Amino acid sequence: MLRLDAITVCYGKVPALREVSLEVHAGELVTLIGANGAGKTTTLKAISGLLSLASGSIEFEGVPIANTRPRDVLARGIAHCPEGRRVFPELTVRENLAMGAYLRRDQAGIADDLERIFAKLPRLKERIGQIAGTLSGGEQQMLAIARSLMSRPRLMLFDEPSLGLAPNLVERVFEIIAEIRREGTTVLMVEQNALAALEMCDRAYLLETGQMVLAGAGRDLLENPHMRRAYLGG
Amino acid sequence: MIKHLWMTALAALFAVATAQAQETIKIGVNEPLTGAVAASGTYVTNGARIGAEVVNARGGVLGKKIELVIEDNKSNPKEAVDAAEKLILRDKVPVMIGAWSSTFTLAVMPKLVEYGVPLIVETSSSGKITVSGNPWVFRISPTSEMEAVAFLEKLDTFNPPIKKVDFLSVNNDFGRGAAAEFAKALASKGIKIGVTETMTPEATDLSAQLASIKKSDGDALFVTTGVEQVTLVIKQAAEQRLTQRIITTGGAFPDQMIANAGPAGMASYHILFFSPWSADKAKYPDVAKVYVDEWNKKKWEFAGLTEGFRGYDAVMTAVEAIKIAGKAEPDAIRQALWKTKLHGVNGDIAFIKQGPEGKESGQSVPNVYIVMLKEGKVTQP
Amino acid sequence: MDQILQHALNGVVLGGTYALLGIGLTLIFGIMRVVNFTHGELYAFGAYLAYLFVALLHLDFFLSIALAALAGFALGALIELVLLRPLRSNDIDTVMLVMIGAWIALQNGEQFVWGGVAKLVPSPFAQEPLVIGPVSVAPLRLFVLGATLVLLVGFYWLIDRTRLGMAMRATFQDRDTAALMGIDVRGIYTLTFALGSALAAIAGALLGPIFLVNPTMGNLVGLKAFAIVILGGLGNITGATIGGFVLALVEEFGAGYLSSEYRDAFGFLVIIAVLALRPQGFFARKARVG
Amino acid sequence: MRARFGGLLFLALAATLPLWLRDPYFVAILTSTGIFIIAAISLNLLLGFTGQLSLGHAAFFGIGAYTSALLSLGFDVDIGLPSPVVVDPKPVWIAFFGAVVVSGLFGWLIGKLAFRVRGAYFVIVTISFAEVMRMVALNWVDLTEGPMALNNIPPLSVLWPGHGLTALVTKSQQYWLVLAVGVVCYFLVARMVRSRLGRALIALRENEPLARSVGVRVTHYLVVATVVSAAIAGAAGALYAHCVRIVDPDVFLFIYTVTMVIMVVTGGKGTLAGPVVGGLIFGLMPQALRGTAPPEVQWIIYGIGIILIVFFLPRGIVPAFADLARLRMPALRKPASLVR
Repeated sequence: MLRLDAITVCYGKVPALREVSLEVHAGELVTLIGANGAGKTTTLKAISGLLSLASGSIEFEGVPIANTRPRDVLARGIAHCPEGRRVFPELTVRENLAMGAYLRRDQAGIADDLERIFAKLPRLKERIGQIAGTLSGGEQQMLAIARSLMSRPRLMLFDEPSLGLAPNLVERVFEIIAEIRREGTTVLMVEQNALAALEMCDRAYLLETGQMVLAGAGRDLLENPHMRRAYLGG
Repeated sequence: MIKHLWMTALAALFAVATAQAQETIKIGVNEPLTGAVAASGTYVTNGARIGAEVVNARGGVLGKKIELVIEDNKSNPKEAVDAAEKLILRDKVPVMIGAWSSTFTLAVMPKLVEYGVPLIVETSSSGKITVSGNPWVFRISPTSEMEAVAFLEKLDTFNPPIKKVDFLSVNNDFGRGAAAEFAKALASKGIKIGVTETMTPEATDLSAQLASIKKSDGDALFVTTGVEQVTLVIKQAAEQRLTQRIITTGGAFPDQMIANAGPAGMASYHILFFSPWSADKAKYPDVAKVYVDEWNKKKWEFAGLTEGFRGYDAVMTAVEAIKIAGKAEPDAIRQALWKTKLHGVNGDIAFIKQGPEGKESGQSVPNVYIVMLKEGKVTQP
Repeated sequence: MDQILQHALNGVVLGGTYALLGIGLTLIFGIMRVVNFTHGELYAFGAYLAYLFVALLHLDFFLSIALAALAGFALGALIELVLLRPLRSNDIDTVMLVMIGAWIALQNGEQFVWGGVAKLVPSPFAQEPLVIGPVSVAPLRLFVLGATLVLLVGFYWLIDRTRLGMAMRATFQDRDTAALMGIDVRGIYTLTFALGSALAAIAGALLGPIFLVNPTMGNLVGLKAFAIVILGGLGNITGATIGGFVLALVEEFGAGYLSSEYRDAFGFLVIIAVLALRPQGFFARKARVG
Repeated sequence: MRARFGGLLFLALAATLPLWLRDPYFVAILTSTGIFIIAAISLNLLLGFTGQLSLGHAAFFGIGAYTSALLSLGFDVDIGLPSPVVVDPKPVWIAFFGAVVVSGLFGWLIGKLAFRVRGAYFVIVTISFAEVMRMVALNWVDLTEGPMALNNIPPLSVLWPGHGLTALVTKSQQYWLVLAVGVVCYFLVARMVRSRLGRALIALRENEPLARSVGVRVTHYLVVATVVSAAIAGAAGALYAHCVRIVDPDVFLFIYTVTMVIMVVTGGKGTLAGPVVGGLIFGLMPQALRGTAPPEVQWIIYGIGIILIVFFLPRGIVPAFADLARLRMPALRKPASLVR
């Protein structure tokens, strides 16, 4: 479905990613793990068009999408739920959700999706008129996820969805992501919480200082000695 | 690399300054052609252009044609100094005309002494210009004091008579000077002085000043500023139902009000140094006619005539002095200016001595006209 | 008392147009982070177009104002596309310098086309002032006040209630995330600049007939628009609206009761005071659009 | 090494210029350009090395001009004290240094006030400050003569062996004076930039939070830089007062600040040579354009010139040429001394 072939991304003259390749098949839940600054977020930004490539190619369903604008990537069916609960703090919950469906014109479909999301996340419905910046951290993360879903993506990119959340909320977020995947949306997730991510994913990739060092099924990586030593606390 | 740029800059400058053969007599013109007071400076420059054309059509002076070297002082005193230095050092003009505003003229004056070149001052009204002991300055425009004194003779044209006056002035030499001199002159005739308000030259909304003036029980308001603000004052005074008669000083005339008249019954009075509506009533109508005809031939704005004559008269004065001097050299022209007497558009031009002895400046005593503007019509009462 | 009412009325009429100018600038400032030195020139541009349409082409007065606004929109879009879009990745000073260059070129372009002589835009309204109790006001000024109020309400509606307004607010708050939502951020920039320019042009077209039109008319107005933006807080539209009225009233009463000479200084003194006491502006909860 | 040689050659050329270039007009415009180059050097200290864009720099220039003019002319002003403040005319050099000190004090004041805000707010505070100064100069007529301007300001003088105290009135004398002050300011800024203070300033420009976290006293350093910058601008203003010999409120005009900013940014902000190169170009360009086109067209060319330089050399002329030189001459990979 998604295929990154030896992509290199630079900030100024400094390469942040060097020849990274990665693949996500339809229906999979793939995670990308690595330490702070390893290039995980950069990878997602390159996919969604926020960053341009120095070299390499990205294909989505056989169509090259590297170096296109974010709105075109989104229009093809890739939604990117950014790191750090980036809701629009001064818009209401309703407006935030509407922003998620910005490219869609089918009012009826939007209304249906809104109902389904509210069924899943009733808290958001209660706070529909509230300014997003006044929501709690967990609620903001739910809103950010819900907002991404509003574009009806076929592939969802999650960037550190558990970052800064209380443990019970982390669990809830992962549940929701698993549910999204069960309902047929392919997921590529970046996580620092390697243990949880590896447990829930089909396949995983490990990034270190801008380079792909390991790839394999989640279970296999859990057993990998380097992985255990460096990321799973022995 | 730096050297390279340096040389390029030098080359550019030399290219511009290709010296011309000495077959013409140059007169420097230092006027604001861009910036805040560009409009008036352009009028005066146009008047000077006509003057040069008229002189050249009559065969020039000393057998040579006149050439105006026109420099823009960008409505800024520092640029006025730069322009003067350029005219003196680069173009080697033996006499200059300028520099419109008193501030620009005052800025240029030390340079006259430094290089020894006479300046014919065509517009500036500050008293300081001719009393500071600068023997290179010859002014054909009136000081505010002269204008005020001349105005006193026209007092009976106002009916009912003026009993108490208020002032609204632009807060520079021109405005403040006029307010002070008119107050002094009018007080000497027993007329009472009410409020004095000022405004910055760039101010457009004068409602606050007018509201304060409205409180006064004066029967005439003297307004001294450029033509644009004069127009604004008259329009806004009508809006606020000011009861005072408006009298403007300094030669500004709101020509835009002719096509776009104010409310019915409203009249304003304007002290002018030349009235193109009644050129036949000028002191030397034949002189005025030549100037007006040439101006109209060029299809320039009629309104510009009220200021353009300054440039015309200044060029004529310079030419007359060159003729008397018999040569186009600065000091000879300076000495000749003291002997110069001619009929100008405004009236007689001849210089009297002002300022400290031994270093006197020249000052001509110009004529003053009053016109009335009412419902888009101009009359000379 | 009469005086107070008269000053207040004058201040409110002027304040409306200040608000239009301030909103346009704060929008550009807030969304694009561009210190826009051409704002005052767009104001002069609008005024000159009003003169062109009304006095030279004898078009309908109201139509002329609308056309001036449209032309301002187009010129703004052009400036954005030609000058700002290619410089998107440069720092604020570099972009600012380009805007200064554009400002100088535009202002002198106006003088080149129109000459330095001020123009008067004729208005279809009666010259006789309306007298309402103790105060008097020209019908033209009342029209200007009405028009600015309608524009202000319309603008609030645009920002608050429309999809486009929402996209603009979203872009202001988080550019990257807005892009991820499918917003054409570059398009929003062009539109923002064009819209802000249109507001400046319409302010010029409305004030042109009240005052006079000349090439340097934009200078002081441009500086005042900055003052209003700071007073209201960066990117804060409500702040800019209130700031516009506050500045006009401060000037009007300051000139009326303290010193008319310092009229134009009051605004700047207020800014220094505001920034000394409350660096984020009077009305800013947080910098925001909307 | 080579750049240093270029610098020396430039200096030698500049110092001997009135001797071999017998064109007093050109010397005159170089003098007035030189004054603005000094002001641009001072602005560069703030804009280039701390990244703070002061758009009110003409205020310090104007304060310097007025202070020096007023001290050398003397004044008598009533400020509501029991007796009016009377200052007798002071020798010109005392007036000159007085101007430097007073401008520096204002720099301290503005630094303290304005560095509570950054970025766009700082820009506006500085613009407002200059406008207020202009209004004060315009309206405090008792002190400043308002729009009537202070004139007949005495020229600066030097103690010339054998001649006693000599007033510097000729074009060449003024040129050398400006050049001398300019060179002193240039090396002062160069020394500052290479000192501990300079490194702190650059750290600050590059990454303020980081600089803060490693203990750089941010506000303190910014204020010091502003004081020095304002003092140099004040010196330029004082030179202006004694060379042009008239000071009016227009010295506070925004266009003067703009001129300085243009000189710095087009030349290359944050480089020592930048303001000099940018200053020469944009100081001489208006003079070179004189007479080539109608005045407003000259301005249009000037405006478009700024835009083109920014478009094609966004970092400024000096860095662009330095890159070029390094590309051509691999031996010069190390930053050239004049440029860094």
